[in-house]
Amino acid sequence: AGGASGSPADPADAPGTATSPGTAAPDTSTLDGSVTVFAAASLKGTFTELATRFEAEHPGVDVELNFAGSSDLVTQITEGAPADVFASADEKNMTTLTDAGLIDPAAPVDFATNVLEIAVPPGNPAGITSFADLANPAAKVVVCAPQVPCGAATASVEQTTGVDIPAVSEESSVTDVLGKVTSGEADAGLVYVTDIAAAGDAVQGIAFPESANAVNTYPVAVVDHAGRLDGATAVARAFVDFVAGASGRAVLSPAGFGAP
Amino acid sequence: MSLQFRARMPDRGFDVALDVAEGETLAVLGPNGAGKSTLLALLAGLLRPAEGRADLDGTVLFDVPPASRRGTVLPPHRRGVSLLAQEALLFPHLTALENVAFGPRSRRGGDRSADPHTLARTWLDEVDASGLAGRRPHELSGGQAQRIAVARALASEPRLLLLDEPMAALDAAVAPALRRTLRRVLAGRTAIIVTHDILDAFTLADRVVVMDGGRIVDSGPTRTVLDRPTSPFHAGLAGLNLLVGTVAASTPGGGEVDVELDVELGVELGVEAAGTRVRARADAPLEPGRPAAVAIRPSHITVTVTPPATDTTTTTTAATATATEPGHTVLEAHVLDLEQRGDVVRLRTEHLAADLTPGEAAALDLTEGQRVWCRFAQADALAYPR
Amino acid sequence: MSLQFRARMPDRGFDVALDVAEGETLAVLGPNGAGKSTLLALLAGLLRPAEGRADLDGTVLFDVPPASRRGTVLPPHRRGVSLLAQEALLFPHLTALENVAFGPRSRRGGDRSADPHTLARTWLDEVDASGLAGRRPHELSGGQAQRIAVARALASEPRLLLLDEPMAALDAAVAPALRRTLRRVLAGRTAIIVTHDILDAFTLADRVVVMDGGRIVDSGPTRTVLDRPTSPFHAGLAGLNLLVGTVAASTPGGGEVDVELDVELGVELGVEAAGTRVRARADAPLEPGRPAAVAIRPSHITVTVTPPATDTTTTTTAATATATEPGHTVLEAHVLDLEQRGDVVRLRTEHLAADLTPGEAAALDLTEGQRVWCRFAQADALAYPR
Amino acid sequence: MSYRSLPRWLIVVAIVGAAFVVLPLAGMVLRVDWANFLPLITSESSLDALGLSLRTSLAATALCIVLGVPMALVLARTRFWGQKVLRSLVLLPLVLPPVVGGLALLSTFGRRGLLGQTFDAFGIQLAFSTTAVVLAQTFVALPFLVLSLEGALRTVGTRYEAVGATLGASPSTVLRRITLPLVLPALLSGAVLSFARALGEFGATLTFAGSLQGTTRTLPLEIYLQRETDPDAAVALSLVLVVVAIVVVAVAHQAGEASPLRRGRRLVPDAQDSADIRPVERRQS
Amino acid sequence: MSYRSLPRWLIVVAIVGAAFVVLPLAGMVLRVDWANFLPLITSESSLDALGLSLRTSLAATALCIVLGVPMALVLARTRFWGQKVLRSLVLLPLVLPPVVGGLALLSTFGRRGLLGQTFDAFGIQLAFSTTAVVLAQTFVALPFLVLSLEGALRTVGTRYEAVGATLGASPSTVLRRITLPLVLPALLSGAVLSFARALGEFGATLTFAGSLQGTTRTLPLEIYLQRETDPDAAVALSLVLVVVAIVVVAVAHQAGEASPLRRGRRLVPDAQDSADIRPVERRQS
Ligand SMILES: Nc1ncnc2c1ncn2[C@@H]1O[C@H](COP(=O)(O)OP(=O)(O)OP(=O)(O)O)[C@@H](O)[C@H]1O
Ligand SMILES: Nc1ncnc2c1ncn2[C@@H]1O[C@H](COP(=O)(O)OP(=O)(O)OP(=O)(O)O)[C@@H](O)[C@H]1O
Ligand SMILES: [Mg+2]
Ligand SMILES: [Mg+2]
Repeated sequence: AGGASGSPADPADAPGTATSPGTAAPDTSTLDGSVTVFAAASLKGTFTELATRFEAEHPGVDVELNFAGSSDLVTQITEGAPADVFASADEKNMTTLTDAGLIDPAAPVDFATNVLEIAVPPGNPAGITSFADLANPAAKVVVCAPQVPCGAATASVEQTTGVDIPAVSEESSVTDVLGKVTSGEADAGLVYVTDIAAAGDAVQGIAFPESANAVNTYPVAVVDHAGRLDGATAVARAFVDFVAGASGRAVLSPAGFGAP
Repeated sequence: MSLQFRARMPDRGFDVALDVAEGETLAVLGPNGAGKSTLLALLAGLLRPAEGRADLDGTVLFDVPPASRRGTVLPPHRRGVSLLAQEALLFPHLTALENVAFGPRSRRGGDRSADPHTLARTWLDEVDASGLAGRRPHELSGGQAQRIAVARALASEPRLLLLDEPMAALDAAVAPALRRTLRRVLAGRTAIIVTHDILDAFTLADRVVVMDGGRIVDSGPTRTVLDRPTSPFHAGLAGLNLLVGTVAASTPGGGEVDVELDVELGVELGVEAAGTRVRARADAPLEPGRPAAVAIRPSHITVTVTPPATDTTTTTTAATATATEPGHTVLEAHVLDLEQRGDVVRLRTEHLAADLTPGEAAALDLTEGQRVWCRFAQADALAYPR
Repeated sequence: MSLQFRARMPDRGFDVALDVAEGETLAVLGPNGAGKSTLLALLAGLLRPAEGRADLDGTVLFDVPPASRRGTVLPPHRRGVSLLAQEALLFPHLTALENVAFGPRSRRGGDRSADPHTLARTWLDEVDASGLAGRRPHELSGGQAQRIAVARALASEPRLLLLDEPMAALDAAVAPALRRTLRRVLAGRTAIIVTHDILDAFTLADRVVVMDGGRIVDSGPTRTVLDRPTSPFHAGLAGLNLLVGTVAASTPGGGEVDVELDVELGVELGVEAAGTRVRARADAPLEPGRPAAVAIRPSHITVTVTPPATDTTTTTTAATATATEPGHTVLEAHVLDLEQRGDVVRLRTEHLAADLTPGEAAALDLTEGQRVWCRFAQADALAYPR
Repeated sequence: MSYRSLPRWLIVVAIVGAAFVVLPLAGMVLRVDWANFLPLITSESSLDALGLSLRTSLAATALCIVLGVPMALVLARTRFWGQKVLRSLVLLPLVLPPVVGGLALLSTFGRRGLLGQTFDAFGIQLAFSTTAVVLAQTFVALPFLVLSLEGALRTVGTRYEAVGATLGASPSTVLRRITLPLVLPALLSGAVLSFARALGEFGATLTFAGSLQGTTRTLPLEIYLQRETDPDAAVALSLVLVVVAIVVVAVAHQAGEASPLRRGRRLVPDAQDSADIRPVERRQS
Repeated sequence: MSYRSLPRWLIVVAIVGAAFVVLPLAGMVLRVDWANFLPLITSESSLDALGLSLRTSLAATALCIVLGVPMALVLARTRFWGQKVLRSLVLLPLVLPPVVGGLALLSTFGRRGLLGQTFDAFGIQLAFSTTAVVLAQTFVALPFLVLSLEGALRTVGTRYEAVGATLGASPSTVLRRITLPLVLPALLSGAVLSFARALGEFGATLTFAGSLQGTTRTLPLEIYLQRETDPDAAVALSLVLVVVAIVVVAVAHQAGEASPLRRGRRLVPDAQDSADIRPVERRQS
């Protein structure tokens, strides 16, 4: 019964998954149905991996993933998007949903942290070595706009260090900052450690100690949905626990995420 | 009475009442802007009258009371009235056959017994266009297209067929063939044909209506209206010179007549023809003192730039219409202008129009306002009562 | 010699060599597709010849050697050649005055002494259109627009003026005024006028060239080519019936001639006119045995459906051309078709074409193939050598 | 007779302009890592996205036709008060930033929107479903269809329709058998442009429909997401979209040129008519 | 003579279609918090963004005209190998997802792009400059201008140009005094559409030019950013954009209707010509 309610947006595959209760599964094999996870765009790599692992552990479960900027996701959930789990890239967007009554204020669990790192194109043409170097007006530095989480983090580091970055652009997402650096347009950009890890050879990361002043925390929570059946909620809870637990750590750490 | 029509459209100055009998073909003549196309559009249902009523074989086409926004106006497709315009307007995406089959195929419910394509073939045959069945409109000449359009209009089996200058857009060389076709298919059919072409009226119509300024100014059997015109407008339509006056003398039993002209002609040029006599032929006896008209073909008038000096009688000054040669009349006149029409040149004077060959016209080397002498044989002038 | 032209365009079958003298106006006649517009386009620079050379007052317009992609071809704006087409093509965004001033304003460098607008006003005056200076093209009638176009073409002071059927798109009623204007402005100007209108050729041109199939088939002074046609094509252009044959007998010093026809006419209908004699008028003596032509105006031919029975002589069967009345010739013939032309009806037979009034045509009630008798006065038939 | 002479400098500028458009596309092609191209574009998520894009774009095109044809007809064939304003409004999605379009759609069809509550009451939830993708695409693509078609309808005029009516065809028959066949090329080219625009739709879809693999994540969204991890892969995927779009635009232009009305009237001389012409005759102007 | 009869059901569908476009806009208007509307749209960042948007869109429109007019002329007036392909390519930005457009621009004009290095050598740096915004907007807006103008040029034909040449006007003079005035309405309406499209440009700007208040953050980017913190404020700002776009589209349509060639040929009867007509005369067909 829970399966049918899991994803009204894509009901076709739900009945199919309900028919096969796990044969050789451990005690959690009672779980079946599907769960729709709304996750911040920066979690794309890790959550895709986590979903695969979760599905492997629970053969009756189907995980649907929806990635976008955290605030996009908030808008979508407020407008009635069928989210079961929301993983935000910051606490602010999570608060928006708890304030809106869509998530139990006690529910959010922090499952990862992230810190800023300087991203430079391969070869580091502007010779950036420290956070203070970003103040050099000759270097083209791109940051996030203060309205978005990474921008807020940048601003707080700037404030605590007193370094004023003459940014050539204040992007509205980390992706756009990273895009400017990987394409070589910018000499440096402030992004998350995890973004640099995901970008591979396209950029070089330069860690700086001041980043500790603005640790970004990733909360995850089950979305309350009026009329949603307990079966779905159970799967959602299991997924949240999975992410926040040891399995989550095993995937998140290699990607650069810190422990909460 | 098949069609009874009466409608007003004050914004176009249109006010016409008109009846057409079952099987009768009516020709509508008149100058540009006379309201001829308006009449057809009202009948076809493409225009809504401000006021009026029309009834076709018992079906009310429209019935609009004065100053009312209500009233019945039957939509075009329920009228059984087909309209054939100057341009063939064949549907470009259909073959000739499919064009003709359009009407039968579109007919709502009713008689579906006959296969539209079979019917279409019959009509194509009827207009001598069976060989064109598979052609697309862009592969047809103007005359061919118009013939298909005739077949298409007829295939919809209209109770009333409207033709708006069907030959006006055709080359002179192909018009005769279409006229023959129309003559055949219009026989015994209720139809209204608008035309500028007097030959159409003569060959196709039983009755003629002349419109001007949105009103009917004359009507009657074709012959009466056009063969012996009594007004300059009709004379113009019939392509004749018209002189009007009073019978002065007449040979008993017809034959020769002298008519004293009673109109002042060419006043602007200081030439006066009133009071002048012309001698003409008459088919029937004309009583002296009665009004008469004299018609002369422009091509029967000979023009010279010098007075016919070889004649024994001299011409009088000013308005002169004297028999200079035995059986000939000469009128002095002044050139208004010259105009090429087909392969003749029409010379217009204040009295008479004459048709010359281009060579003659060039030989005369005429200039505007020049004095000329127009001569015609009394055998070529026909007098009749008016 | 002002213009020397020779060009070939094999893809259009065009191959023409042509000279026009300083101040001469040349008329180009010919059927559709003869290459008349091609000739003008080559001269104006809108087409590139495959081969040829043209020289205007010492300027080489083009010089393209055979089978070469090189060669000089002067662009249109450097040629000093103005082209006036059927449609006026006035620039719709400019007033009449600005249209006329366009040429003077666009002239490169050189003579800027005269103010373009002053010049334009002069030319508008010249074509009697000063009152239209401020109008936009859409506020002008066809005739007015064409008159402005003439002024515009002349204001650019072309060394050669080309006119491509300048009156073809005009209503018959307004053509004469433009013809008068053209006659005035073309006097003494080097110009080429393409026309279907024989009157244009007569009134405007000094010399005529007849084209057919991309080649010049005849040329000469206007009168020689058109006044006394010796080929059916020229007769057609001049609007005359043409009978050709051999002089059989002639009165001394001109006057009357008998011509024995030597062409077989109307073979398809089984009527043969060859060997038949017609009697005609001659202006000059014609030597018996020499080839001659007889021209008769279609409007001089009277048509009857019964043999002229009142005559004392009976008509022979088949090809019959006998003097039935004193001074009249009757030819038996068969109706090919009828056609309305302006306000006359042209009846065509296998021998002769006759012009009737619509009333006469309707009265005769002719059908295709019907036997008729064509009569003409010998005074109306002109014989001359060919 | 033809005159085709352009100033030289103009051709140079035109080449610069063409380069401005063509070079970026060439630049993209050069950046593609061809070795990984095939695996990338045949990965499950890419194929899912491409399939979804094609399906939703087709559905959106169909919806554009269903809604757009009547709209174009009403705009071209009737006169009513406020027609000009309505036409401006209909064209608005053409110039609206897509994100704003998505917000507008949410404010109507979203759960808290004008109609959303009504729909909700009936248990219909549009937002974040494949239907939402189709709606978003239809919203941005509709003006292309209406624009092309209205122009063509005005050009064709009402004369053929009037003839059809006098031959006994009802308005619906006239529409089906005359009007639509006459404007078919414009309808096709409008539909193809709509399809192309729907295929490229991104902002409104993201805002209004979300980005759920297989359900709402169309190819442009996949490309956007791909940029997060692998910008070069994004470029490669873009190339797929570009190729589809080029094909589609080329087809649209082809269809536009085949219009029966553009062909003009060729007068094929015919024995039956021209046999009438005799030597004495000449053309009458 | 006119025939204008549409089936009833069709009008109903048209109304549904119109509602589909108009309701979302109405929904937006209803969501606006009018109390805060004025302070919001007059905030420094909003005014900066609006000002920048207007300035860059105007510049982009100018660039579109400079590049687009020659391109349209070459496409309409010449024939060359590959013309059809080129036309498809020129229209491509019309259907390209804007982000892809931005990527394409980066790959050409970016620092490491095809031409970027050359530019760099001359000390020209496009990235993060207002110029980059203008380039991005021009890229997406150019097809609108080329499309409108090419169609108009083909419709006008070359006959007036040929007349101008035979009157002694050089190709440049013909272009300036005949061709351009004749297609002026189409040029205007194309320019206005381009302007509107440039005004709404978002994706390519974001990807290619960045987002810095007063330099590269145009109104659509501001709206996008505003959404992060206050979606309702974003809707209010969108409304400003919508109003500008409506005005602009209405103007474009007005300009298109005023075309001198669409007006057709009215024949004003004139005394000078009609005085020739005498009673014996009648019209010759
Ligand atoms: N669409 C229209 N709207 C308003 N008035 C019109 C319209 N069409 C024609 N008229 C006017 O109606 C009158 C009659 O025009 P109509 O077209 O019926 O004349 P017509 O006799 O057919 O002339 P023609 O011989 O030129 O075809 C004219 O005064 C004309 O100006
Ligand atoms: N644009 C063209 N391309 C190729 N051939 C053409 C073109 N225009 C005309 N022709 C051909 O060139 C020949 C001459 O045509 P042209 O237009 O010069 O004739 P014309 O004498 O002016 O005829 P008309 O009296 O109809 O104007 C014809 O065979 C025609 O088919
Ligand atoms: Mg009319
Ligand atoms: Mg020609």
